[in-house]
Amino acid sequence: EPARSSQEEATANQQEVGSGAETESADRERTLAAPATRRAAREEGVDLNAVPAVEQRDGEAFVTAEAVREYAEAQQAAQDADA
Amino acid sequence: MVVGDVATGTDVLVIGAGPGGYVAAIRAGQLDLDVTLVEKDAYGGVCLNHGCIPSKALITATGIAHDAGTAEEMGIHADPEIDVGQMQEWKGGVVDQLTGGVEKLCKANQVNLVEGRAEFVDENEARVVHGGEGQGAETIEFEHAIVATGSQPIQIPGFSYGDEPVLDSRQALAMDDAPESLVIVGAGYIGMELAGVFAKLGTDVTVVEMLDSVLPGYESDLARPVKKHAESLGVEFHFGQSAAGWEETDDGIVVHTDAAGEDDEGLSIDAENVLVAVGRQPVTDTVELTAAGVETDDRGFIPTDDKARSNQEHIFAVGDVAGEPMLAHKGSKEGQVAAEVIAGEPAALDYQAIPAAVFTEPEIGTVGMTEAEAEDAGFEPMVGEFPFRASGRALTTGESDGFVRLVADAEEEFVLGGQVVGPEASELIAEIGLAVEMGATVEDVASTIHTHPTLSESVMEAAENALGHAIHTLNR
Amino acid sequence: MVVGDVATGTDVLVIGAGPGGYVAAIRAGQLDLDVTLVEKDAYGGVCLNHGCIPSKALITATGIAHDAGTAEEMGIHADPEIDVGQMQEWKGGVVDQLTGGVEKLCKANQVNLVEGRAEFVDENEARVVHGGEGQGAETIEFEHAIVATGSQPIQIPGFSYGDEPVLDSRQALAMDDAPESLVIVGAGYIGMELAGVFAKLGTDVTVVEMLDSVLPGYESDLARPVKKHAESLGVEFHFGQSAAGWEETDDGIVVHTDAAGEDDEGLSIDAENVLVAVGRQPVTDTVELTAAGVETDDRGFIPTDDKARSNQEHIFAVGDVAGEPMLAHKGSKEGQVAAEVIAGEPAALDYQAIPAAVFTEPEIGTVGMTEAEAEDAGFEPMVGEFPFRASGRALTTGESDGFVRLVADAEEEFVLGGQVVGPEASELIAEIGLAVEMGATVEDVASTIHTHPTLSESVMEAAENALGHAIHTLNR
Ligand SMILES: Cc1cc2nc3c(=O)[nH]c(=O)nc-3n(C[C@H](O)[C@H](O)[C@H](O)COP(=O)(O)OP(=O)(O)OC[C@H]3O[C@@H](n4cnc5c(N)ncnc54)[C@H](O)[C@@H]3O)c2cc1C
Ligand SMILES: Cc1cc2nc3c(=O)[nH]c(=O)nc-3n(C[C@H](O)[C@H](O)[C@H](O)COP(=O)(O)OP(=O)(O)OC[C@H]3O[C@@H](n4cnc5c(N)ncnc54)[C@H](O)[C@@H]3O)c2cc1C
Repeated sequence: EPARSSQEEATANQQEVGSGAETESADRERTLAAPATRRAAREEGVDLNAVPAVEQRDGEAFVTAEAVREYAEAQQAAQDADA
Repeated sequence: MVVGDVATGTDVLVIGAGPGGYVAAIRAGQLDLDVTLVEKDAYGGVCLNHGCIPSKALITATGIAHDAGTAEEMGIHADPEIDVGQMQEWKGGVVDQLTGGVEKLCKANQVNLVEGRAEFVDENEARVVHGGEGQGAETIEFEHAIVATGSQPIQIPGFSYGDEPVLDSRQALAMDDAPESLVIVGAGYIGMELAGVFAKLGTDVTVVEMLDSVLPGYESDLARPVKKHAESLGVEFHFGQSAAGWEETDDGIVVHTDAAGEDDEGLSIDAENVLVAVGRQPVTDTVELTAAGVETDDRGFIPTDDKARSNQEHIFAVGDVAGEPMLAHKGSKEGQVAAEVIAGEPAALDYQAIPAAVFTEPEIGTVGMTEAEAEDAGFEPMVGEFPFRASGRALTTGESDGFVRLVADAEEEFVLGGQVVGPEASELIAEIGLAVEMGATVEDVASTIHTHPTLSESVMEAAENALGHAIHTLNR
Repeated sequence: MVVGDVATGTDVLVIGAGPGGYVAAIRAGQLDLDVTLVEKDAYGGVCLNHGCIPSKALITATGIAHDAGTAEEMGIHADPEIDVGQMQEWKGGVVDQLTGGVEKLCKANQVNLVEGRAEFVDENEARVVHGGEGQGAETIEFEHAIVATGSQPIQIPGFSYGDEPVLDSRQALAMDDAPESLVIVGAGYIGMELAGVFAKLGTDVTVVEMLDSVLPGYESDLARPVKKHAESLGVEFHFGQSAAGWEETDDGIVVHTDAAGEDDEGLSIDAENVLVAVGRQPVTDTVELTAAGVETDDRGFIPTDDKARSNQEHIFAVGDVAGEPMLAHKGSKEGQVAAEVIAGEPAALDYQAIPAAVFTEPEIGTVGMTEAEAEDAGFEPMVGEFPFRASGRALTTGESDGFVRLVADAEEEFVLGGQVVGPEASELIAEIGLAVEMGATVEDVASTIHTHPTLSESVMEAAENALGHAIHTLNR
C-alpha cells in the first residue's frame, strides 16, 4: 500500500532537502492521498507522511497536492535561509 | 548470402509489442525519447491477437445469440444459428482494426518499428534476428531497454500443443468449427471463459480441475454463481482430478485423469478436443537475458522494483514477463511508468490496486482488498453488500444473480477494495477502483448520487449497507 | 354509511410513495422516527410502475431481440419473434417484484403504510381520503410532512389522453400489441426511448418535434448518434413542427402539425396511434397545499431550500414536485436529506452533480458541467475525449459509436463533469460522478488502473487525452 505508508525514496530525498529545515513535519505513519498528490510528492521529493494534513477524512489525514507543494516550498525556503 | 549486420542506436529499445511494450513505446515517444520497438510476431501481442480481445469478442457474440435464444420469458422467440467461421471472420476484423491501430499510434508517436526477434548481445546492445533465411541481423545499441516479451501457456506432461486434438487457448479461440465435445483442463479464468463460449456454441464441455472449485483464487461466493451458470449451460465439472494424458479413439480422443484424493478414481472422458488452460509462464527464452546480465527468479519472471527496473538499472521489464498479476492493464501501467522513469519523470508504480475481471456469465470484477486480505493487512474491515436481485436495473436486464461487496476500514471508513459478481461487473469495479485510489470513504461513495436505474447504484447501496443504512436491502 | 374519522399522530407524514417519498420514509424509519407513508395508487410511484422500470425493461428486451436479429456480421443468424403480450407479462413481473420489495422494505423499516389520498387540512393535519364510496376519512396529525406527489404528463391542446388513439407514456408502455404505426410528439428522452422500443417492435415510427433536434438540452454531438441510430431503425423525424390535432380516418388516425417556420408547411401524418411526450408537470392538485400554507412557483413546483424545506419550515418537498431535474435519483437524494434533517442530522443537498442518463441506442450519460457550462461558471475548461471506435471492448461488442468526454478546470485540473454517448454510458458516468464529488483531478482518473478490456478504460483515456498523453487516441 504505497500511498499509505512512507515512501522510502521520497523520505530519503526529504531528509536531504530538509536537513536543518525548521518547517514542521507532520510525521504520521499513514496518509491518504490521491494519485496526483502522490506524484506531486515524488516530484517535490517530499514524504507524504511529513506534509501537514489540510483535511481529516473521517479521522484519517488527507493530504492534497496543494499542501504538498506548499510544504515543499516552505522546506526550500527554510533551507535557503539556512544556507 | 548473409546481408551484413546493420548497426543503429536508440535511447530506448522496447522488446515485444504487447500491451506492456507498445504502451511503453508510445509513452516514450510522447516524451520525446528516441524509441525503437521490436516485435517478432504481431503488434498487440497476446492480448490483442490471441487473448483479451479475441476471447471477449467471442464471449460477446455467443452471448448475444444465447441471450436471444433463451429469452422466451421476455416474449422473445428465436433460435439463432451461429456460423462459427463467419464469427471468426468478424473477430479477425476486430483484431485487425485494433492491431492496425496500434501500429498507427506507434508511428504517430514517432516510434521506430522493427520486425524481428530481439536478443541481447550485451548490456547495451541487442541483435534483431529476422525470420527467414539469409536475412542477416541488425544490431541496436541502446541506452535503456524495456523487456516486454510476455508469457505463453504452460504445457503439461502428456499434452503437447503440437498434437492436433490438443489445444491451447490461442488455438481454441481460432477454431472455425465448434467441436462436438471438449474437455477443458483447468477451471481458471481462461478455462471458464472458454467453457462459456463453447457451451453456447453447442459443444459438450467437461471441465477438469485439480483443485476443488472453479476460479481458484477468487472468493467462493464470487465463483459459485459462475459455476452454477456454467452448469445451467450443460458444462460438467470434475474437481480434484488432474489430466494425465490422452489417446486417440475410433471417433475422437479419450482424456485420462488422475484423482487427487487417495480414495478417488481417475476418469476417462471422451471428447473431440482437449483444451489445456492451466496457467501461463513468462517468455524469456527468446531474448538472451543473461547476455545483458538481467536476472530472473525461480519461476522465470524478471523481478522489478517500483520503477519497473530489473537488477540492471537501465533495463526495465514490464507486463507478464515481470510477474503476477499477468494482466494487460498491469503491463500497460508498468510500460507507462518505465517510459516515464527513463524520461526523468517522477513516476512510480505506487497504485493502490490492480483491478481484475473474469468475463464469464455472470462476470466477476475485483479491485483492492478482500475482507480476508484487509484483515491480514492489519485492518479491521467493515463490509457492505448489495444483491443484484434488489437492483431495478439488473431485474430489467433479466440478469440479477450476484452482488456488489465493498470492503472498508472500520475505523476510518476508507474503501479498501470491492468484489462484484454479476452483470457488467468488469465495468462496475472502475468506480470502486477510483474510490480506492482517491482514499474515498464509504460515505463518499454513498453520498454520490448515482443514476437510476443503473447497476452502479448497487455500488452506492453497498456503501450505504456498510454504514448500516442501505435503502433497497435490509441492513444486517 | 360513512365510517367516522379516525385520528392518529405521526412524527413524519410522507405523501406519495415514489422514489422520493418511499426513500424518505425508509430513511426516516431507519432514523427511528415515527413515520407514515400515504400512497393513493401503487408503491414505487411513476418510476417503478409507469416510468423508469417499465421503460428500461422494454428497452432491454427489445434490444436483446434486435441485437440478435442484426448480428449477421458476427455470424449470428436469427429472426426473433416478439410476443408483446408475453413481454408485458414479464415486465409486469419485474415491476411487481420491485414494488413488492418497496412495500417489504418500508415495513421492515417500521414505516406505517396507509393507502389513500392525503390532503392537507391545515399546517399540522392531513386527511386521508380512501377510494370508493362511504369509506370515510382518516385524520393524521403530523409534526413534519414530506410532500412527494410527483409529476404527470403535460397534455397539449387537441390531444386528450382520454381518447383511445392518444397515448401518454404510461399507456404506451402498457400496450399488449405494438401498433402498426405511431406518431410520437416530442423528441425528448421519453419520446426517444420509446421511439427505439417501438421501432424494434416493428412499428413505423414518426417523431414530430417543435425544436430543431432530438434531445434538446443535450449537446448536439451527444444527440447526433442517437438520431442517426433511430433513423437506421427506420424512425422518421420532422423538426420545427408542433402537433396541432388529430382526426379519425378510415383505417386509423391522421395527426396534423403546424410548422414553426413561416415558410414551412404543416404536415398530416397517418398512423394508428399518437404518443404525446412533451414533458411533465408537478402534481399538486391532489394534496391541498394551500390548506397547509405551502407555496408553489409559477410552474406549479414547490420551491425548496438546500434542506428540501418548503416555505413552511416543517413541511418538505422532494422529487418531481420539488422541481427540475425530474429524475428518480434526484428525488431519492432529496428524500434522504429531508428525513435526515427532520431527525436532526447535519444533512444538506450539497452534492456537486446530478447525473442523468438517456437509455436510447446509443445511451447518453452526463454528470456535472459541460464545457459551455464550465465557461459560464467562470472556469477555463480543459477537455479530454476518447472515441469508442478506439476502444477494444467497444469493438468486441459491435457497438463503437460515441465517445467519452471529460471537462476539467484547466488550472487545477479537477474534473468538473463528463458526457458520454455510447455503450453503457449510463454506467460509465458513475465513476465520473465520483470523480466530480471527490474533487479528483484528471491526473487522478488517468493514473487509476482500469481493467482491460473494458469500456471504462475510455474514461481513463479521456483523462489522459485532457493531459495530452492518451495512449490509444491521438492527442490533438
Ligand atoms: C485467452 C486469454 C485471455 C486473456 N484475457 C485477458 C483479459 O481479459 N484481460 C487482461 O487484462 N488480460 C487478459 N489476458 C492476459 C493478457 O493477454 C496478458 O496479460 C498480456 O497480453 C500481457 O502483455 P505483455 O505486453 O506483457 O505480453 P504479450 O501480450 O504476451 O506480448 C509479448 C510480445 O512480445 C513478443 N516477443 C517475445 N519475445 C520477443 C523477442 N525476443 N523479440 C521481439 N518480440 C518478442 C511476442 O511476439 C509478443 O507479441 C488473457 C490472456 C489469454 C491467453
Ligand atoms: C416513461 C418514463 C421514463 C422515465 N425514466 C426515468 C429514468 O430512466 N431515470 C430517472 O431517473 N427518471 C425517469 N423518469 C422520471 C421518474 O419516473 C420520476 O422522476 C420519478 O418517478 C419521480 O419520483 P417522485 O417520488 O417525485 O414521484 P412519482 O414517482 O411521480 O410518485 C408520486 C406518487 O405520489 C402519489 N400521490 C400523488 N398525490 C398523492 C396524494 N395526495 N396522496 C397520496 N399519494 C399521492 C402518486 O400516486 C405516485 O405514486 C421517467 C419517467 C417516465 C414517465
